[in-house]
Amino acid sequence: MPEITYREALRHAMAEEIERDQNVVLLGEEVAEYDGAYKVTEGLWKRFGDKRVADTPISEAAFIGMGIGASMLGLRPVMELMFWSFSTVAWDQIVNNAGMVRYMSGGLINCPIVIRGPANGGTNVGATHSHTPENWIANVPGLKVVCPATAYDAKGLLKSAIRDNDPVMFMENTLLYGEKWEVPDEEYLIPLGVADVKREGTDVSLIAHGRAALTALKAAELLAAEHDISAEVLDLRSIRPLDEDAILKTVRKTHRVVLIEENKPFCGVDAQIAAMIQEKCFDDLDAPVLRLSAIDAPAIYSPELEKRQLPRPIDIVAKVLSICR
Amino acid sequence: MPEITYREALRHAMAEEIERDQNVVLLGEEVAEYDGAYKVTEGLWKRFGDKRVADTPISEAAFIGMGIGASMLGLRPVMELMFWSFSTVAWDQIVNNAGMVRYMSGGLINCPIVIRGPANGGTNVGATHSHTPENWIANVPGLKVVCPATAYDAKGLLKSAIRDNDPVMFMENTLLYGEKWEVPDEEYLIPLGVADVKREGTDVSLIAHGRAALTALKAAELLAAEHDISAEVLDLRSIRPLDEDAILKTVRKTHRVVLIEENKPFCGVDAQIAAMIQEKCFDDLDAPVLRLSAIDAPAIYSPELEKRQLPRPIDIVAKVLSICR
Amino acid sequence: MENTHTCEFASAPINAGLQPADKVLLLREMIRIRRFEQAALKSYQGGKMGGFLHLYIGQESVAVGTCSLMGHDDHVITAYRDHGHALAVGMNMNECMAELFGKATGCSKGKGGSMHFFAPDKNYWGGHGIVGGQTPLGLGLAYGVKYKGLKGSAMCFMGDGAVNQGCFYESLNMASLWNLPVIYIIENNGYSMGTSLARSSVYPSCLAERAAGFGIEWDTLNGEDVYEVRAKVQVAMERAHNESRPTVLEISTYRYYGHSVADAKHKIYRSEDEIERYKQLHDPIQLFKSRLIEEQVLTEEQYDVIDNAARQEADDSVRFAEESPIPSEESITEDVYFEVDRQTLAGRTGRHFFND
Amino acid sequence: MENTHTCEFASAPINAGLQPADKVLLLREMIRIRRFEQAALKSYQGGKMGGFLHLYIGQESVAVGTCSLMGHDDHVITAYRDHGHALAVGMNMNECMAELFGKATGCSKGKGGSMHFFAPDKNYWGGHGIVGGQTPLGLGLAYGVKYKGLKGSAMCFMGDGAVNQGCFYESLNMASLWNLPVIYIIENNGYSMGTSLARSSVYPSCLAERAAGFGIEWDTLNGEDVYEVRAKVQVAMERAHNESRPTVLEISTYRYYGHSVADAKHKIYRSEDEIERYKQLHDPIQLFKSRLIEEQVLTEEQYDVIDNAARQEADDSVRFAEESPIPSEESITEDVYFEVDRQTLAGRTGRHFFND
Ligand SMILES: Cc1ncc(C[n+]2csc(CCOP(=O)(O)OP(=O)(O)O)c2C)c(N)n1
Ligand SMILES: Cc1ncc(C[n+]2csc(CCOP(=O)(O)OP(=O)(O)O)c2C)c(N)n1
Ligand SMILES: [Mg+2]
Ligand SMILES: [Mg+2]
Repeated sequence: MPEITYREALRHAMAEEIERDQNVVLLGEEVAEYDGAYKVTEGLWKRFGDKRVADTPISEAAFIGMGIGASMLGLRPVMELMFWSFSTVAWDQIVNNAGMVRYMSGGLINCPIVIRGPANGGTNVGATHSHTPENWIANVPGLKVVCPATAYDAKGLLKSAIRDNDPVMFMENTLLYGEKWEVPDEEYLIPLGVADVKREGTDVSLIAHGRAALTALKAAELLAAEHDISAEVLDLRSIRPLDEDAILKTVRKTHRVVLIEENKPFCGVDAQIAAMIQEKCFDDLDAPVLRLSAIDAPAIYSPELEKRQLPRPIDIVAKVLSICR
Repeated sequence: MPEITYREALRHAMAEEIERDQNVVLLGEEVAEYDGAYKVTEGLWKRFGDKRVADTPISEAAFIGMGIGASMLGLRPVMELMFWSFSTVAWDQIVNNAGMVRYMSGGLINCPIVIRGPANGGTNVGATHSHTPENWIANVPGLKVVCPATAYDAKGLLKSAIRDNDPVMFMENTLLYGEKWEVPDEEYLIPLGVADVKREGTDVSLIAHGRAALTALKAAELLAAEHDISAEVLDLRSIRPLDEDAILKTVRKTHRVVLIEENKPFCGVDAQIAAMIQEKCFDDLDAPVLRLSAIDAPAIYSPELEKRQLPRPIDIVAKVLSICR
Repeated sequence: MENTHTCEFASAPINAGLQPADKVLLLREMIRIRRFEQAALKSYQGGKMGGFLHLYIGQESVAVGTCSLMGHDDHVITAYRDHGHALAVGMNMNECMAELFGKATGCSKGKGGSMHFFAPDKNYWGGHGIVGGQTPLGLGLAYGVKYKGLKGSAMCFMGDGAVNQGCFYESLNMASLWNLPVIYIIENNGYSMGTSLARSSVYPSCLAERAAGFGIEWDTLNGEDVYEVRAKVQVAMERAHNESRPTVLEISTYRYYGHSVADAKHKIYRSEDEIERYKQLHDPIQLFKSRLIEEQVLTEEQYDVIDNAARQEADDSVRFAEESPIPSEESITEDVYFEVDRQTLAGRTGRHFFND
Repeated sequence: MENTHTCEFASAPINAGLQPADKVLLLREMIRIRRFEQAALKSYQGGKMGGFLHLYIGQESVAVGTCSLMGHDDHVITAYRDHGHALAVGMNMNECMAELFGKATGCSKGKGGSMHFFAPDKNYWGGHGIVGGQTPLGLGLAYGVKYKGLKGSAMCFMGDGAVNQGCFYESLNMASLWNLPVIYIIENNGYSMGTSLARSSVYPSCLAERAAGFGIEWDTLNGEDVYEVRAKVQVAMERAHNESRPTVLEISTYRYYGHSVADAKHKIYRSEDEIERYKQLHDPIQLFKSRLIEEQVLTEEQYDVIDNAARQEADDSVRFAEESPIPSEESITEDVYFEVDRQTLAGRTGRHFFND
């Protein structure tokens, strides 16, 4: 299978969906003539023209709201936030309009919109540019959240997100844009709500999403090589809907769990997962569910320290060793 | 002790702090000449004048940001959001400015601001007006969150919040404004970060915050009267800082826990508490930590159903019975 | 605000073409809104509904005048004071009243309440509770109409207080930059809750003039005259249809009741005299009634028949609402996700709700 | 944009009063900014720092001209392109360069980076990364100054792209309504990232004119001439000091480098010719240098001395930054909460951090 980057995978997903459905339109800052701040949309404006790919002013509240309004009329806007961090200035539109208009209209109105962009720390862009709001979003019934970790997942999930008839918040990672994975040439879809066992194991379950899933894979290698511990790595892929069955399955298999995420700990996604596991697998657990999150402070700029702030493979190993001995 | 309403308790706290510190100023929509949409600030404008109590236009982003800017210069603005739900249009100001400027300036700048207002469902004002964002806020290191359940707590906590040198998000409840509790005439403060055992018990711990703490008290009465179960009720009062010791103490006393909150379940505050309890009290628990949250949908308008959507005493009783028999 | 009455709005082409029956219909729609809301108020006071009730009484000519101009691809969106627009686009009283009562037969199945009426089949997109929040959505409706290659428009209504929400200006810039057929209609009733216009906003000659900073045409009009509303909004609508250009209109109007029914102070922040003056001299229904009698297309007797019918219809809608069932408990988690409601493959994959 | 050069800005009172040494100082400050940033660029390219680096080169006259007017109670706040303002208010190169290197000796202890320089002791409030986010904060500084009864102002800088963030208009309305001494200074360098002004905004004669819709005085000025900057900003500052009224100023200027150092396309979305033309004909340092030589307050030799000193200072700051320690691991959770850092009773009560 050919290897392509995460960035290309996203681009291919969008190109295919633009071709497939005339209601798909890409909107955002610098997505067209500039080819995207992170070059995710490179070439799409040239290829599909002004109507299908357009640059917006720096007016997130207006253009995200505009996309939502257009989606109510049946368009399928795929909106780029240059960073998900900038969702703070369109928060009302995302939560109250995309999240609630279907409910408040008794099901009369849908918002088949996708809002996508990077949501990650680790690139030394400071606290205001490093938000990972998947937990905030997933708190809102009415919204869906997806956090792909690989190029393969990114493509299959984005295509599903675009075809989904509910609003999907799609969170990417600038650190992964340039990474390569095998991605088939043929079309494929990955449904929302299906987690992926990225590595089988028997002694402990490492559950993660987004880039943390890759960190977990590295930790699993270290655990195997250095500690003879067989770790299973479950990548959630989508946060809401959530593949609870897959979580319960791996927990019931290994009886020990470490949850890893790059978000801040308080009320992070892993708080939800831990709460759920202890409730549903109370008698299956041989140890408490442990969590590893970013160090609980705003994202620090200093490059060396920001690396330290996010979960590293050795931090995961330490957590695992504390419950597997 | 005299009984006063939750509303009056808040008002007295503000009046006392305005008198005490010339840097305290109240700002918000309709807080001055109109006496407050919910009459919390009634009479304060008349008493203290334009300088200390002022009405703003409907510009939450600007006036919350203005308050933050002014707090950087040493003022202590107490800002009213008519509803905490409207924080969605000032989300950037709250999260990125109040939440991060101290950190990003390496500790050079403080934001001694209080943002207060009601954050609750249950009044049939629809999904967009019924947000309870304490979990979103508490996710942000740099912010503090307080959710008082009684008039006594409201007064003591608000005074501490105003004197605190960090940004404190103070979440009230319109359903409680008219309720009365005993409140001493003498000045008192309640520190942030200290939970309150609102009822002692031995069989099960009901942990809650805000109005849910009162629901838990009612449930505790039912449990005692009808099921001979002695429930301890712990009211968190402040979410961040969190009184973890008090939580661990009650859990180690009763070995059974039901967490109650009026927020939506996914990544709610109780997800965090449950995750924490199972980690730290793994061997103390005789049953899984159970959670009772609002029914997982946007707040419904229909008055009868909205009552059903929020946790009721009988729902708590049912949860308790499922782990205590 | 300047009030140019230089041209006689009744003879503007859009009004000159009206048949007597059409004119009476305009009056009838205004009366229906008023009677509907009076019935709602009575029910609210009788404890039949919860939450807020923002009455439109006094402003009826605006919704009726503007919505009477709508063609197949003209859309409407407004704020929480939304009953008038709902009836004006053709929603029926039963579904509206039932919504206020929180009943399953309500237009939003009892889920939205007073602030959240919707009828996409009538190009009516709500009913939005967050002040100013509808302004980017209105932009999106206009964008959608244009994207689809249709000759249409989006009328986005807002209050005089809503102009101080920033997303409105972001929307103005985008509407102008992208040539979108949106018409922002500021219903200036002089107050945002208890705050008079002068205490909330600074502006050159009027609020609408702020549009000039974004290269957008603007105008002001007197809302008490439904002919004027139609004549001037028609200009904006043609600009939208033919040039795909936005407009900002400011319509002066007045609400007789408080901000919401809970507004106990509305006779304190404004004088009773002021309210009386509006009722006596500027009531859009009375003015149009007189006008139609003058034009000899209406008699007092006909007026009474219409009025009685509207009262009856409103009373019937109250009965309908009362007799309607409340939504089922299971319905609380319906209408959250399309895919779940339809039980599509997507809706059946993964967990969507998280109680227990 | 119209450029009125009718009056000779050099002879405006604020400039006429300058001593030769003051004038040379203005030039020196501009040179220092440029040399600092050139050194920073080199270090960035050498992999010494992370994240973004937004260079101010080409715009130096704006920060230097404006900040040279600051008195005891005049404050400054800006966006992420903040190095120029930082040096102009008197921050030293060492603390600034060390911040870029993420070192503990940086002005923000390595926590803020390029976009987040602060020096409250010099009335400099940052350094803000969210476009437009500084505009309500600037309002708050002005409010604070006024609340305290001081004769001061807040200068809030922003880009030509930032004018399309809604909170700016909310701030304008409040500034006008409350008579706050804030001066919004749009540094119009013609582009927001890769988007030219014409592709992002519609406006009547200029962006600043949007202020008219809020009853606010506005003006445009040519940023290449530091005399003009000082003369026209002084007018706004006096308005702030004496009338407590806001102003919006639009200063035309140009950045020579890309939006940030990562902007590989900046010679595609604008022509090399355009960049060259600015460098040749509109460079604020070259223009002011010539001017001062013409005025006979500077010689080429003196210029070289100043320039060499600035280079040296910049090189020294690189060395300082290189030799400085990175912050300790424990420092990650410092500077989050005041009360915790000071270990007050409040800071010792309850749990504030939630790892493990
Ligand atoms: C963002 C936001 N802030 C505050 C409110 C509370 N609120 C509801 S209506 C209103 C007044 C709006 O006045 P105006 O825009 O003039 O409309 P009118 O009520 O006169 O129709 C306020 C402050 C809200 N719903 N949303
Ligand atoms: C709310 C928000 N949206 C987008 C960005 C990304 N961004 C950073 S700078 C910038 C361009 C700003 O241009 P302008 O205001 O003209 O300032 P200049 O860079 O020219 O100084 C953009 C889009 C951001 N930081 N914040
Ligand atoms: Mg109004
Ligand atoms: Mg610019």
